[in-house]
Amino acid sequence: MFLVADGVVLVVALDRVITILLNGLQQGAIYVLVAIGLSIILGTLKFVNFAHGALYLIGTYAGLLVTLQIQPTGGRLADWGYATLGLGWGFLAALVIVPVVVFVVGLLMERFVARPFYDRPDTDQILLTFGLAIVVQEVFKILFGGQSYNFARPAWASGPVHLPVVGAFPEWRLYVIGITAVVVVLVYALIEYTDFGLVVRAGTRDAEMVQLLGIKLSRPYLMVFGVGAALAGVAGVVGGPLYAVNPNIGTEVLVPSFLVVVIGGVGSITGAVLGGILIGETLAILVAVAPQWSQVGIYLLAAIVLLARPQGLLGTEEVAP
Amino acid sequence: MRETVDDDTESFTDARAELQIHRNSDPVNLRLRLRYDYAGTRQTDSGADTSDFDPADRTTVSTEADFVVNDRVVFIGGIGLTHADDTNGSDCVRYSFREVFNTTMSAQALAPVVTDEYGDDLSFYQLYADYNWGQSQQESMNTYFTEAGWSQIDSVATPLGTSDFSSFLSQVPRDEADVLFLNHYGLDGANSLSQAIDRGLNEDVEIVMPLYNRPMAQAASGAIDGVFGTAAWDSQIDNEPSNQFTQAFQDEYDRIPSGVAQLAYAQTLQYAAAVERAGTFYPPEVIRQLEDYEYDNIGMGPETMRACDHQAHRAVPVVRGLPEDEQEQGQFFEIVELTPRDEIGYGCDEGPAAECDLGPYE
Amino acid sequence: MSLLELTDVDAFYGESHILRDVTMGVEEGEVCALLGRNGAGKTTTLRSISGTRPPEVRAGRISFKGEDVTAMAPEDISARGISLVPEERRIFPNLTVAENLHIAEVSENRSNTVGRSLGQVQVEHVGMTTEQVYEEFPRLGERKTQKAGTLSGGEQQMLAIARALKQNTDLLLLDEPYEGLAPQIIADVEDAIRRISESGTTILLVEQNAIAAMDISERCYVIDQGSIVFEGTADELRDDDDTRDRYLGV
Amino acid sequence: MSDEPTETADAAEDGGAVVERTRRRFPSWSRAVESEWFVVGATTVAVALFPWLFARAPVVSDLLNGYQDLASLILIWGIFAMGFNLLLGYTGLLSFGHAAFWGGAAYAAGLFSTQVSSSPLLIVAAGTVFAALLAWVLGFVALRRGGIYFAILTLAFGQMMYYMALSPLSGITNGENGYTDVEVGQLFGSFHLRYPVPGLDWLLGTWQYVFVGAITVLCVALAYRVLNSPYGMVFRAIRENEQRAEFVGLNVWRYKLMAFIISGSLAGVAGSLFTIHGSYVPLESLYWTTSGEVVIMAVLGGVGSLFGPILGAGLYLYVENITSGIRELTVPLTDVVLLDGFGAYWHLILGLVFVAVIVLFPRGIWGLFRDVAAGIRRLGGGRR
Repeated sequence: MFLVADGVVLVVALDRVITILLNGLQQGAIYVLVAIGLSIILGTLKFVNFAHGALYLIGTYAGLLVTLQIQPTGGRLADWGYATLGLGWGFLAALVIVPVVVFVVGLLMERFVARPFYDRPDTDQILLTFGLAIVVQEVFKILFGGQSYNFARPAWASGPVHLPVVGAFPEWRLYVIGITAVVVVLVYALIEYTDFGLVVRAGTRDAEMVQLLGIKLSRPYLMVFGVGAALAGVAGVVGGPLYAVNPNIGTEVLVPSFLVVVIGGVGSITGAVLGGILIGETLAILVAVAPQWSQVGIYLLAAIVLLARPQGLLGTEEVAP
Repeated sequence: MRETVDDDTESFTDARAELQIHRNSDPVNLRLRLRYDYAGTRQTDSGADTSDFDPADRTTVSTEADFVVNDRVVFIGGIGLTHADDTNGSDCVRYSFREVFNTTMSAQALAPVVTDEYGDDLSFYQLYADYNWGQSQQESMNTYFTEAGWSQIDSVATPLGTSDFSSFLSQVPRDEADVLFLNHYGLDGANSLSQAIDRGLNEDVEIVMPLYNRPMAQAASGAIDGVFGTAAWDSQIDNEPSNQFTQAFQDEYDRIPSGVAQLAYAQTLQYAAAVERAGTFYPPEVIRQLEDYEYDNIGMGPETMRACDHQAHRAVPVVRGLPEDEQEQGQFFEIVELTPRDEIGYGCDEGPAAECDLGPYE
Repeated sequence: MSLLELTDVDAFYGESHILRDVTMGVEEGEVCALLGRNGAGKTTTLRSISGTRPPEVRAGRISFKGEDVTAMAPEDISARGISLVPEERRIFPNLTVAENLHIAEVSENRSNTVGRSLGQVQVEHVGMTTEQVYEEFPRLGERKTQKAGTLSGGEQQMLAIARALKQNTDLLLLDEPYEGLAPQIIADVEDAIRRISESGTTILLVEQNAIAAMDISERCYVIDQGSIVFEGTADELRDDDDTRDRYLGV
Repeated sequence: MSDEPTETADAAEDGGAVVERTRRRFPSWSRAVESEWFVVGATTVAVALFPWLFARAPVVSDLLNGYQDLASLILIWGIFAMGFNLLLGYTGLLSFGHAAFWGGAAYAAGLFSTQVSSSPLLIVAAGTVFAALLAWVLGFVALRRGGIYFAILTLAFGQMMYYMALSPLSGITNGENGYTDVEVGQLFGSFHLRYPVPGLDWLLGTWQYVFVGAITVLCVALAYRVLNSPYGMVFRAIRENEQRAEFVGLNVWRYKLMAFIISGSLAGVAGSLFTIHGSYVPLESLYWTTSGEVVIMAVLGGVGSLFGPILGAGLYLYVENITSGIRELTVPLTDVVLLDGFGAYWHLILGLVFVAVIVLFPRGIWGLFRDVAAGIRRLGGGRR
């Protein structure tokens, strides 16, 4: 294998390449989960949700509290006497419960935040959800403190697994890739093969025409928002154990996820998957080749794609708001 | 005392001097202020409750030196949370004092304990955060462990802003290296250590975190089990001032103080005491009172705030992470050794101090 | 009682007053044409009837089968049996032909997660089945797995009409169905409209192409600057040179 | 909304009607109030009185608990917010990357101060020129898209600059420590910025405040003139209805680019002053949260008005620096504690107020004041 960096040809062992690609895939996976929701909400509802990262944040903390028991030392909860908090039901429970919880949060958000703003200019939507994101982040900071919590990986998936060629690889990261793949396939099937998905896809293109066909859009819109939110919740649960958990993770995941959406194309699930993998791999490869440029690289990638193909790689011009 | 202050409008254009601590974890909440309201002479009003302050990750304030020079505000000891050598070496300034130990001292304290534990003639591999402190720390580790007979395989920089270290960790030659030094601080350290364990690196190599702090330990949780490092202060240090502070803090805030909380309070008192000795807030006088001052009241044993480089020479606690089930609120380490100050440090003409030129008093 | 009645309808786009006192009716079973120049208010009339916003109907009343539908949402009006084949067809290019047709059934599929009960509305007759559509428009049957965006203009028009017919349509609103089509395709579309009419569906046809419209319709209205300026049979309009000349340019 | 059919509305005529209406709304007295001299004069007086009222006046300053340094900082951020608002408030373009101009200028100013000249005026000039050029380049690229894409493109460029300064360019920028080698010389070679103004220090404080204040007044005058020039009319026309502006033959893109450059330049003025003020350039000045902060300030104060954003900047910094220091919220004049640890809530409170402003008062607090003032005037008129 050859990689070219700064004009120098490097000979890289196969196992290194595969490890890098796996790392990229795993990092991209979280962005994919967050970006799909962001993308279908933006594509279908034409609603710009800067608070989507807050849903990830809610998902992670909810996952933490369902899975483990924590000692919230820094925040108000501790002052109010909650020395220990959490259900400690384990990870699988979280994987089931959290998406439902965040789904409900998404429904409430659609009803009380998004819906009154559908007719407002998108700058107003950005401002509103940006403000909301700050509020949610601060509420978590006040309740749980600004410090980081450890979201332990489930015992059955912590530590390394020994793969052929690659060698030791963190087992949890394989689960992240696997769970993401399953969820993406489920969402894809929901959108491609159900009447709900049909209405969503049609509504993405021409909402008025869908209504003229006798279909009331408020309920599918509600569902889209709920599903998008639930996906952010799933991302929060599976992504939580990867990094230390603190109130800033929501905004940290939001910005790259927006890049994924615009790279892949608004409203396109396959676009979000492609965009997420591209960003993840770009990060992983640059880290291996030119680490200083890794963060600059993803923004550069997004800017180039946006300028060369404004509707995104798999997006269509008409959908772009 | 009020008069002296008013005469000094040149350095204090207002009734408050602001000391700023920059934290990277949260650029919006950039500033934490410790206000010295000198209408009430020694009242220390911590603008934002310092006890709540957890320097969540890389807390570097080598920049404070420049505030200091321009604002003519005395920056004292612990306010400089950075442990980098340069701060009291080539970047030292008359107006800044540092209580915390630097990377040279933490490497000096670690080397005997760690080599004693893991054996002689081992080879080590380093990852370090690519900024002032990280560079300084990895240099010090290399110097003192090489001196102790170990050999370095490689030392790799990780750029700031990295939260996923998997690509770097996958490059660690687990068959060749015996020990891995993770020169990451705070949240970065929590992430890199957890990810290293998750990758199973601890099956093949011993991991050392040269510098611990509490938020890092809290976020890394079980991952710190058995991992050696140094810490600025810990409530388990058993001496009169430490116990007194721990008790007072617990009475007020109902929790065990972190190293940073201790530092903030101890340094505020140091400053206040220096002002009292000087009888003025006029910085050059306060500075003269602080220089070469001997004290033994902040819980780290006898200390000297050296005049030649404004670096406190003091003991360094070497700690080892506790397993998760033994960790309690505020207790994450066992203290392996409190390396006394005469076993570490350097003369005014050696090491970082040799590069220090403090500049004028006024 | 006419099937569809507009009484003194005034419609606005923002501050712009578009329709002024429009009164017209469509009788059950007929093909009625609404003619006028570009910008005369034809499409605004159809949008007002179908309930899409804008325009905003600020005065007057629109009733269908005797029921006031003026303030209703488009999906509710559609559920009552009015289907629109809009200008420029507006088929869903990202869906296949079969999906474009299927979506017209979704609203009636009550077990569907997104479907809803039609409530008080009586569904008197169901729309065409997909098989009937393919029988009627064999070209669509041949292309049913193709994305609708890849169809030709004429095929897209057929698809738009077929989609409307799959609803329980009592009144079909056709907005400029001939626009942009080649002459022989226009004949095909005309043919289709005749057959639909013969099957008992009432049609309101909006056209700029007065000659073609007069061929197919029984009664005509002419609209100009938002007001109805002529009402009569197609023959009467054919004889009224003055009106044709002033308002239609033919 | 832009759904109005072109067939009915003649754009040129409509534009004329707006002017007509505006003229009629202001009688001659109001027109005098709105005149440039009045605005500049009033701004000068306000800027001159501000630090005294805020930090030294009896009673008022005790209530406000303000201090001199914060007064300069408020003006600096006020310029930034005002510049930002020229874009959002007058052309409707929401940039989430204005940190690039603020921080970019701050770094340029800092580097200039060590490499070329430490004269405060030249430092500001250098930072501003850099920001203007940067705005020209970024605007050229980002303005190809509108709405959400514009917001994300500007965000992406801003972040790109942040990470450039953090890592690849750390040799120049000093990476995460921020740029520390700033050297600020004396104003016109004779006034040390840290020194009090002889005889007027009770009013103005230091030369630095005079410097910042004078530039603030200049920026207000500039912004006022731009907004009341044909350019300003076009900006507003673009905000109201871009298609219509295009329809009457305006090169909308070029006007947008001009607005972007003016906006970026003002952000550059502010960023350079920030460097002088702190003698330091924090890396965070390029981070996207800085862009977010200026968005909050402008919206809070009131987009679409000249002074709203300055008010917003003041409010934001006040809450951030003063309110955040309050440990206990008490019932006024008593010791009854309503909320312990009140200061920790400052960011949440700002967030909530921000959301409330967007939902309830899209014209911001300044707009609210004006509405209230108009209401009172109307009441007064009614009684007469």
